[in-house]
Amino acid sequence: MRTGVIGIGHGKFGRREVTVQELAFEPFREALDDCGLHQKDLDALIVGSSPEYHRQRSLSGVVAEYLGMNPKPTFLVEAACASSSAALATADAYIRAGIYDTVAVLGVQKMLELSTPEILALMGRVGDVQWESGFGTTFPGYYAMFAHRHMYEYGTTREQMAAVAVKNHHYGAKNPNAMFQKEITAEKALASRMVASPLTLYDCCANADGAACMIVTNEETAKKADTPIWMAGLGSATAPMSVLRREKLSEIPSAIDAARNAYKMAGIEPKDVDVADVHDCFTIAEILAYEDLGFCEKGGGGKMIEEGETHIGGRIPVNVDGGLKSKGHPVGATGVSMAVEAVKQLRGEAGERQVDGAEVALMHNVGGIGQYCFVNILRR
Amino acid sequence: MRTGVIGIGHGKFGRREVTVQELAFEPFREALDDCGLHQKDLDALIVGSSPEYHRQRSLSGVVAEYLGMNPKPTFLVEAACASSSAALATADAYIRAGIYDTVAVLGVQKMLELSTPEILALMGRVGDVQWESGFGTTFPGYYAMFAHRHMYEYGTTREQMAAVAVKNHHYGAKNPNAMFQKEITAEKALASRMVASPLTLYDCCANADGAACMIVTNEETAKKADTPIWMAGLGSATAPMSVLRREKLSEIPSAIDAARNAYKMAGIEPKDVDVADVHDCFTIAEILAYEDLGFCEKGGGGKMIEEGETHIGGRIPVNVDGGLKSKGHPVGATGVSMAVEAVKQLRGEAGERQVDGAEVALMHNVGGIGQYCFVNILRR
Amino acid sequence: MGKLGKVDFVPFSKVDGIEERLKEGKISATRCKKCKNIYLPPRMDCPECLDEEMEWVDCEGKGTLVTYTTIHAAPAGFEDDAPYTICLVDVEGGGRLVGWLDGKEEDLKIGMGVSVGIRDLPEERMIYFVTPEE
Amino acid sequence: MGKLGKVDFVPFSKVDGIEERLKEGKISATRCKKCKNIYLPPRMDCPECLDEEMEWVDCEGKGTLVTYTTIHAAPAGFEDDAPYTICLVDVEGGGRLVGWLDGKEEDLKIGMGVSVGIRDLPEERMIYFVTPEE
Ligand SMILES: [Zn+2]
Ligand SMILES: [Zn+2]
Repeated sequence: MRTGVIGIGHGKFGRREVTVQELAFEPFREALDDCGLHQKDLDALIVGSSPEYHRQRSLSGVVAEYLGMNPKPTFLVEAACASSSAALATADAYIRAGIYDTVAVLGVQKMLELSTPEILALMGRVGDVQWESGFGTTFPGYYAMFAHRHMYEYGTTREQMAAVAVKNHHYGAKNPNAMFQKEITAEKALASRMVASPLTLYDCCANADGAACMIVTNEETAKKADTPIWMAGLGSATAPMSVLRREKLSEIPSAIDAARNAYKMAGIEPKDVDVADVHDCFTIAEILAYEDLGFCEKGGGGKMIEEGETHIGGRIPVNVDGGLKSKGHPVGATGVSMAVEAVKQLRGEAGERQVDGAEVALMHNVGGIGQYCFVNILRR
Repeated sequence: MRTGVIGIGHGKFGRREVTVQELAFEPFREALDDCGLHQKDLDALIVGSSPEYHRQRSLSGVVAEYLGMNPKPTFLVEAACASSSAALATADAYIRAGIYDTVAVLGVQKMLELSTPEILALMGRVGDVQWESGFGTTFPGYYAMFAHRHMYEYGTTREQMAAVAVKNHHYGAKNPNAMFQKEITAEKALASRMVASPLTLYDCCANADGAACMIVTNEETAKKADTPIWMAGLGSATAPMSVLRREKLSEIPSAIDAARNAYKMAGIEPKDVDVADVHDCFTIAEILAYEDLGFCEKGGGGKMIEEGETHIGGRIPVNVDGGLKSKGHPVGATGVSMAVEAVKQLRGEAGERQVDGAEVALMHNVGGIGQYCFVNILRR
Repeated sequence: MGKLGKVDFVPFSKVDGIEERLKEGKISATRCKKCKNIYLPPRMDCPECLDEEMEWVDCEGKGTLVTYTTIHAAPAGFEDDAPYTICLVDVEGGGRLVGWLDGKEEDLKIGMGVSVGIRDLPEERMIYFVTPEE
Repeated sequence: MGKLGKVDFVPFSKVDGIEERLKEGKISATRCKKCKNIYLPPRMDCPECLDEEMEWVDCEGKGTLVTYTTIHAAPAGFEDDAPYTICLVDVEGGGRLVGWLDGKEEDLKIGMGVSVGIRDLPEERMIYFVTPEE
């Protein structure tokens, strides 16, 4: 019993002057249109989001109402930046268990309705609040520490990191849903202001409002669709939240474990992946992802971007939708956004960003600083 | 393929001077002890909680680390006050899909680490923040409006509501995990200060810190346990979050729908229920529950409590663990707390609160003001 | 957002046209141009036909009291207002709104006719007020 | 909680004994009496044996620099401190801690020996400080 994706929708990421439920409506409508279904054809709505950013409490109830989903069941799934990948995996479980036939999975996040002081206060609580946050750790700060460690162990350079930003903005310029649709140069990236050494502004993704939606269904129903896309491998794992309890800081251990599980379930190896979306919340994160996913050997990530292996035409094109780096990172929407892009690639509908003949797509969605990772493999 | 409960743990509810992860550890340890398992025997941890109350962001990652669950998968499920019932239903789905064999479901909430202004601000955002909260609506205020409507339609009285409080404190006095272990009188309840008319202080449950845990597993593994308890019926549904969009205000429509689904799946009728835990966040809520669950006819809830039908020895004993009213209501912990009590009843381990020969137990867990309801039926 | 209510939690919404209408004293709903469904509270996306072609319609400000409560334990921002009485009103012409009572709780009877008006609050905010009819 | 760090997010914890030890200048871990595992950061529940019999042990304050970063974009409460350098240190005797650098980022080399001390901050708070060794 396989789960299939039959409908996709993706809103514009960026600063959006709408409520969170209005934001959700856009890709939901698009996804229903895409598969010709109506709310009555859906058995449940599963929302992936990080509730801390919303003034509206208990989001999925409000969103279900606004989308016209009552009295169908709903709940919210949260795993920080990987919330909607967790929601997608959960929808797959409900469908494979035969509890629901067809489920709407919605990733949504309204980040820019909080005031700057509210956002700064939230940012201050990104790590382990008992033992780390009191020292002024930040989200970029954690990845900066991973970067320093990776530079120390493998000689990775700031120029290699900048090359990730340049690549992702290059493709993002072709993605109308991206927050930043413009190319950047390595010079500009390297010269941008320091955020947390060695990471500068252009090494970091931006907060954004955004939503993406996906209609998933059981094998029987999916087979009736024109081009069903199959959820072939789903892997997930955790690592200690606290960097004080992680053995290695030059990798995301949960990504290694999640990838192993996903490859095993899909019955493939890293080399079989035709196109991938990886969690480039910071440029170093994409380099870690190459290694953690087995796209190259340990320490080879810097060289892999340098040699163009992850550009279109390279060995494994990565983040050719622009990545978090140019799309923006609306925390809870990111996982489904990755999956929507993967479906477009597998359907051959990715336009200028299309990887010819893509049959197998991989999404790598890291929650927080690696306390969660979800790796999902889709195939045509 | 049925899912079975093999291990249970329940911490002390109330004001607890510990962190949220320390709070979680207590029932987790107890549940593992209860079934003789170790973390390595578990495939995943699913946490039910309402994140707004915690300073620690992305709770399930931190809790997974503290419980020694890395690298096993984890995520958080949220449906307001029904979060951990949603988590339990989700664990059932993962197990029935064959994705996981054995899962720890943890309901946990640390409510009392916020300052009073922080809690008051949170309380102000309990409804639809766009159209209702700006008018100063509160959680008791919503149920107060349901109460006034129920009084108008069916002649329900404040004395009948007080009788719910008296009953639940009577049984709560025998529950060592309850926040308030003492009896109250109807006179005292009726004379307590007004919170939102017609509800007084004793009509309302109290915020509490608390955690409860449950180990659930597949049929094959559960059969090896001494007294496996089976998840026989799981129903869930939604209703508009906004009271401005609900047709009737003298019922919780999501509860009616969720109960129908749960009875159907379990193949039973309301009269087959031997013992029930219902969501008495306010006394009127228990009266609504009797009707919504079909324990009595529409409008008959007031009479049902008055005539002692829901006391031990009555037709369907309800909240003989003390209910939210005397246990306290640690939002995310409440659903699993109900389930743990149900398992104790079905195992015959409920001590002074035991309903003789209980074979079928029902839990009714409402999220928020009814935007969600989960009804789960367990049997021996 | 629309300056409606004493405290503002939602800085942006597609329903931002309501602010201007409130200033003109109008109690406004939206109507889907396609399916003609009326929405009060107003919304700009129709959940029936999934369309976003909406138009404003005004209500008379007459209605029926659905239920009410007097809040004694107030949330943040309302400490100085308590006790205040919240009324839910089914408005003639469709939809429901929440307003504050102008009068005494004792005079309320569920099902009675009420009229709804708009009053100014400090800081340019506005609120619906509900007055029992004779 | 234990007054450790510049900002306090956790008012209660079973590890409250750490406050007193910090005042005495001690860098403290906990050890499970049963399995002898050492925990730094300290904790009072052992995830290995699920036991809660823990005892305090003190560390020498010597360690190795694991990694570091200098924070320029500071979160709430740290605006006046930026830029400040955060160091992760593997402490001799087990465990790891986060501390602020006393010195220049340029002088840091991952893998170098460091010593860790405790300094007072305003409002009776305390913080670990990390000094590179010769
Ligand atoms: Zn319409
Ligand atoms: Zn131990």
